[in-house]
Amino acid sequence: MKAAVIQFPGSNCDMDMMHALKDFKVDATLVSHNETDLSDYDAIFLPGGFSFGDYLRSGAIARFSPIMEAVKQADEAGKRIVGICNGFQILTEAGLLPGQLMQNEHPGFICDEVKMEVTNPDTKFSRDYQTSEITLPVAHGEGRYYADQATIDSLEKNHQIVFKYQTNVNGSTDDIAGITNQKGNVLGMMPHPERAIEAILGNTDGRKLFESILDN
Amino acid sequence: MYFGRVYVSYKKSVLDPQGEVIKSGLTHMGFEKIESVKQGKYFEIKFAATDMENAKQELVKMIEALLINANTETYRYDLKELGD
Amino acid sequence: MYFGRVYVSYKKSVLDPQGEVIKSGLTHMGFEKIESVKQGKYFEIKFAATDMENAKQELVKMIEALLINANTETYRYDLKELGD
Amino acid sequence: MVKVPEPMRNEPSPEEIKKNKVYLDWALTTEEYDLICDHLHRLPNYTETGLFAAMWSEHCSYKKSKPVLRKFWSQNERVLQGPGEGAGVLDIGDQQAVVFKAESHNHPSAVEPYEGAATGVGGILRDIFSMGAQPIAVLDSLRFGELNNNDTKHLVNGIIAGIAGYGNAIGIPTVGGEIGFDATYQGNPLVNVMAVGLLNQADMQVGKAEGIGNRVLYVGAKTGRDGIHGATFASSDFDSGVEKNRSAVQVGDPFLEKLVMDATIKAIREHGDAIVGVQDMGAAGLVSSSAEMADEAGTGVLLDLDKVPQRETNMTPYELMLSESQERMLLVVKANQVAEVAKVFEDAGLSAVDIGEVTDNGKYVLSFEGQTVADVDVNYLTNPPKQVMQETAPKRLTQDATQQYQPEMTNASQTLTDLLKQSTIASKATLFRHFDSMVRTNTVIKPGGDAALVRIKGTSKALAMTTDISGRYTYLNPKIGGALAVAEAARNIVATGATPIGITDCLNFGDPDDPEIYYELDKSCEGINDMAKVLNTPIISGNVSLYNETDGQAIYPTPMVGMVGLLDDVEKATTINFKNADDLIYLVGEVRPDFNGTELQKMQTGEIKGNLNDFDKNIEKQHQQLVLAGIKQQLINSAHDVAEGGLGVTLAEMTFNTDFGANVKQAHPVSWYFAESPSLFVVTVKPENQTKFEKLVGDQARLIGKVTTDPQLKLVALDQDINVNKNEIEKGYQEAITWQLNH
Ligand SMILES: Nc1ncnc2c1ncn2[C@@H]1O[C@H](COP(=O)(O)OP(=O)(O)O)[C@@H](O)[C@H]1O
Ligand SMILES: [Mg+2]
Repeated sequence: MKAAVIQFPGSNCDMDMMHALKDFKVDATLVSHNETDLSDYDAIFLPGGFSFGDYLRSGAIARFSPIMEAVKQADEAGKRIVGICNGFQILTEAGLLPGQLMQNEHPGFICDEVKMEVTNPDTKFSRDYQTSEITLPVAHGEGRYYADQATIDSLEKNHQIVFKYQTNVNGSTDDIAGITNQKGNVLGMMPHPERAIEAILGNTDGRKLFESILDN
Repeated sequence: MYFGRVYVSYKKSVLDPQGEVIKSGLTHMGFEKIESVKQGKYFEIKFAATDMENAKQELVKMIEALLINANTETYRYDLKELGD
Repeated sequence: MYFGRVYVSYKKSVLDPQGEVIKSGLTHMGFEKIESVKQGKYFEIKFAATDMENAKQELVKMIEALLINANTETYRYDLKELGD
Repeated sequence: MVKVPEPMRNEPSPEEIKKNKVYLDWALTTEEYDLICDHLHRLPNYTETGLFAAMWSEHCSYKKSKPVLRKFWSQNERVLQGPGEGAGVLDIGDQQAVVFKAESHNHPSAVEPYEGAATGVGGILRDIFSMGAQPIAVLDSLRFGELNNNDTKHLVNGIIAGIAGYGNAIGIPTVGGEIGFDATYQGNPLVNVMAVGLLNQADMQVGKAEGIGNRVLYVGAKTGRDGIHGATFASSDFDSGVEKNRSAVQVGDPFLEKLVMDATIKAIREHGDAIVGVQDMGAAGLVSSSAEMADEAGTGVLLDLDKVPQRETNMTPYELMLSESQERMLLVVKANQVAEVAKVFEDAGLSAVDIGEVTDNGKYVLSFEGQTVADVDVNYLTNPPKQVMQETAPKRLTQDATQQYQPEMTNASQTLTDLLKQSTIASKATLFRHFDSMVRTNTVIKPGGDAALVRIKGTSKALAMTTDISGRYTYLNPKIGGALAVAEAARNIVATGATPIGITDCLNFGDPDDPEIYYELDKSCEGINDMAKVLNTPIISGNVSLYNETDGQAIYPTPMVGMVGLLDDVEKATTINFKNADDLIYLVGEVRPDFNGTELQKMQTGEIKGNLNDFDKNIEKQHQQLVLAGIKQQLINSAHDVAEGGLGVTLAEMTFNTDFGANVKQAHPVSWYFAESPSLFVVTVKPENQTKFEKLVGDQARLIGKVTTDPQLKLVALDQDINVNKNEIEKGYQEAITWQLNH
């Protein structure tokens, strides 16, 4: 599998994502936000960080980067697209995923390990999870998932909610931590699976996510 | 040159945690008669346009394209022409 | 009930990194005639007061005590009485 | 008669400066001003007077602290760069080096907590990457007044948010630090930030303006009127309520700094041959960075101020030179390679502007709108006259150390429960939870351990790092207290399994012109130095923050020690928590009745009093080496040093975040569980390793108890036992800070 990790100005988990993908022997390349072509890649990763400083709203300015047209085309082609943290924020701002990530219910950045539930173990991103309870790191100040009730209902109905917090650390609607689009090829999640793949760092619950993606 | 002032606030149904924090801060400080506090964003934009009508259109475009997220936010603005 | 709207912006010589980034964002999007963008804060406060004069005093007190950072920010406000 | 450039029209003339003593407002003394006039054989103009005021400030020149700093030991086999540069550099093998330094942002944070702390992080990171190193971690050492005060709460919230706001956004993990509370810091909070970087030795840069004709490149943010005279501002006492200090606050932009950081490191890695010198613009921005680089190389420099990127209109040379706008760097680049270096920055959307050149005449010359607005000797500008400082021992130091505080022990279980809720001891997790401690995916031991541990990708190695302050001890005895700060830092490093390799420091003191304060400064540094030599941890960088006084009242003499350690095999790292039931608990070293300056004395009497018992530095070192050996041989599976709150608190903390309790027995009075004696560790050992471990340690460690499945902490003593439910005390420990912040 050939993967692209998009680098926006202010991305800061780009190298962490590269490190994780390499750990899974993925042929991964850093791609600048100024590029316009992603046709060479099978999967696209939008990493965490503070693109454009997260000024205005997180993800708001990044979504106008030249690369985002190519990301849309990748979506139309049904390629797997994964947005982690800031990547999730960009995907919602760009309309590739419904809803919006807003300031945490108790304002302030939180960095912690949080218990969550794999609510849909049948997606391209979660199918290798054997247990439904996992723990993943979170690190964000604007992670409160918000959407209107109709959207939430349709997410539920279509089984688009992949992860839910067991302890709702940021006040997300319906405890939502990660969702897919309706087609199931785009994933956005606030927790950081790329921080949870090595025993030496104390958590390996992110591994199954990468294994699911690789498992064709 | 035109000068636009844009006021962005959350839609009514959207939780504004910062507003809540400020309200409780003010209440703690002894301002007890507060019913509600909402925090929004405020922008001042100076830009060139051919005339007032054009300036208005440009400003609204900027607002709707970037400054707000229509899912959760609404806006007002005022606009005036600046002397040279 | 009184309704105050408070507009807070950076003092002139204080760096506004957000405004700079928004400006360059808008410019990249094709809005090329922008001279400057400043981002500030906007508050809507509903509160009770005995009369307009008292409301004004209270609002200014709230602003100066909590809403602004006097080191870096200035403000304007408008205030009106709400019908019941 | 030359025409005065428009922006300078209202500046006082040289004569007016002399007559009205304008320089006094900038903290330049009349004697210093007169010396400058003599040296120049004329009166300095407004710009020049400003340059001298800034460069001769304590903050830039260390003129008052230098006699003390000069005594620091800073050489051993690892040192590649000692004090005098952006940061110190130590060899860690494999052609790699660790780079670190600490910096204080006390005064700016007192005035403007969020931005003060944020720009403190930004500033220390620039020191690290100006050396060519990739920053890998930030630590913060904070001191506040008592937490029951509303101003303190405001400062705590603002400062924590500021550190988080900058560090999280730029993507360097904040992995450790410490936070303490004492009334002495009420008007003068301390914000000391340490940053650590990793360097390929081939990329090492220094701040030197060498090579006549080479160009001076300005990179990063535009210059505005931020923090004009921040440097001299940081060197004068606070009068509470003086509003005019307020204009000196700068706003940070971590987004821009990330771009500057990445581009600077890239330029150094890819065009190292073209880059002669790199320096960040910190205190007294443009003048300090350019003059210091020229002085370092023995050259002169000519700057064309019209080329300096400006954020505001009508800025004067004075403002341009002294502005402390953040996120700016100065590079000296070979004349024929400017374009290739500039391109790296341009590709990142930044501008790199050629603003001047290196000259051979040793002069510092500024041109502005076609005129020369300053012309002084570089060497004179950067080297203020030597100062002779007076020192006298404060009276309180003459007390006899054998007079130790006698604690009250009516209910020792309650005492332990209460101690764990003291703001200085209680868990700071609700505060450091705001810091991204994991970004870059290297953090093996996160905040909450004795020291943080950050692995180095591509090797089996890891770096341990910690900051420690022993303000109460240095107050009671500067020399012993200084040594204790180093010893404690080293114990924290050792508890993770790493070997201490070097030190940075921040010296936070009052007004150095007070002979008693100078004495405290001198003696604390002596203590730091003595201990550093014994531990083979050279002092390779640091920072001085003087005038920490409010209304004439100085803070405790408070040196902060930042230490880095090296662990060869990251798999062998240890942490503080108990690992298995039935593991054997050993105490390395012996408890003494040391009660002066303890958390117990503070809690029971509300104050700190008496003198300190001395300690044997060689025994300290032996104990550390024993623990290291035990960890290396994998005999020790958890380790924790004994610090604030004594053995009782140490044992309690080892049960936290586990399901275990402990049974411990000591043949001493119960109060000794709260003595803060030096050179102690608690370690645990699996029963099957008992013989091996005891052979290793001989009589330097004693079996004192056992880890239990029962979540109960039982500490037996001669006169009274402590018996508490560990879940209950843990709850108090975890929740105390949140509770105090909200009440
Ligand atoms: N207390 C100290 N101990 C050791 N070195 C120090 C101390 N204070 C300052 N230094 C060294 O003096 C030099 C100048 O420090 P500083 O002015 O803080 O640097 P910068 O202006 O780059 O922030 C640095 O190399 C620093 O490491
Ligand atoms: Mg420096």
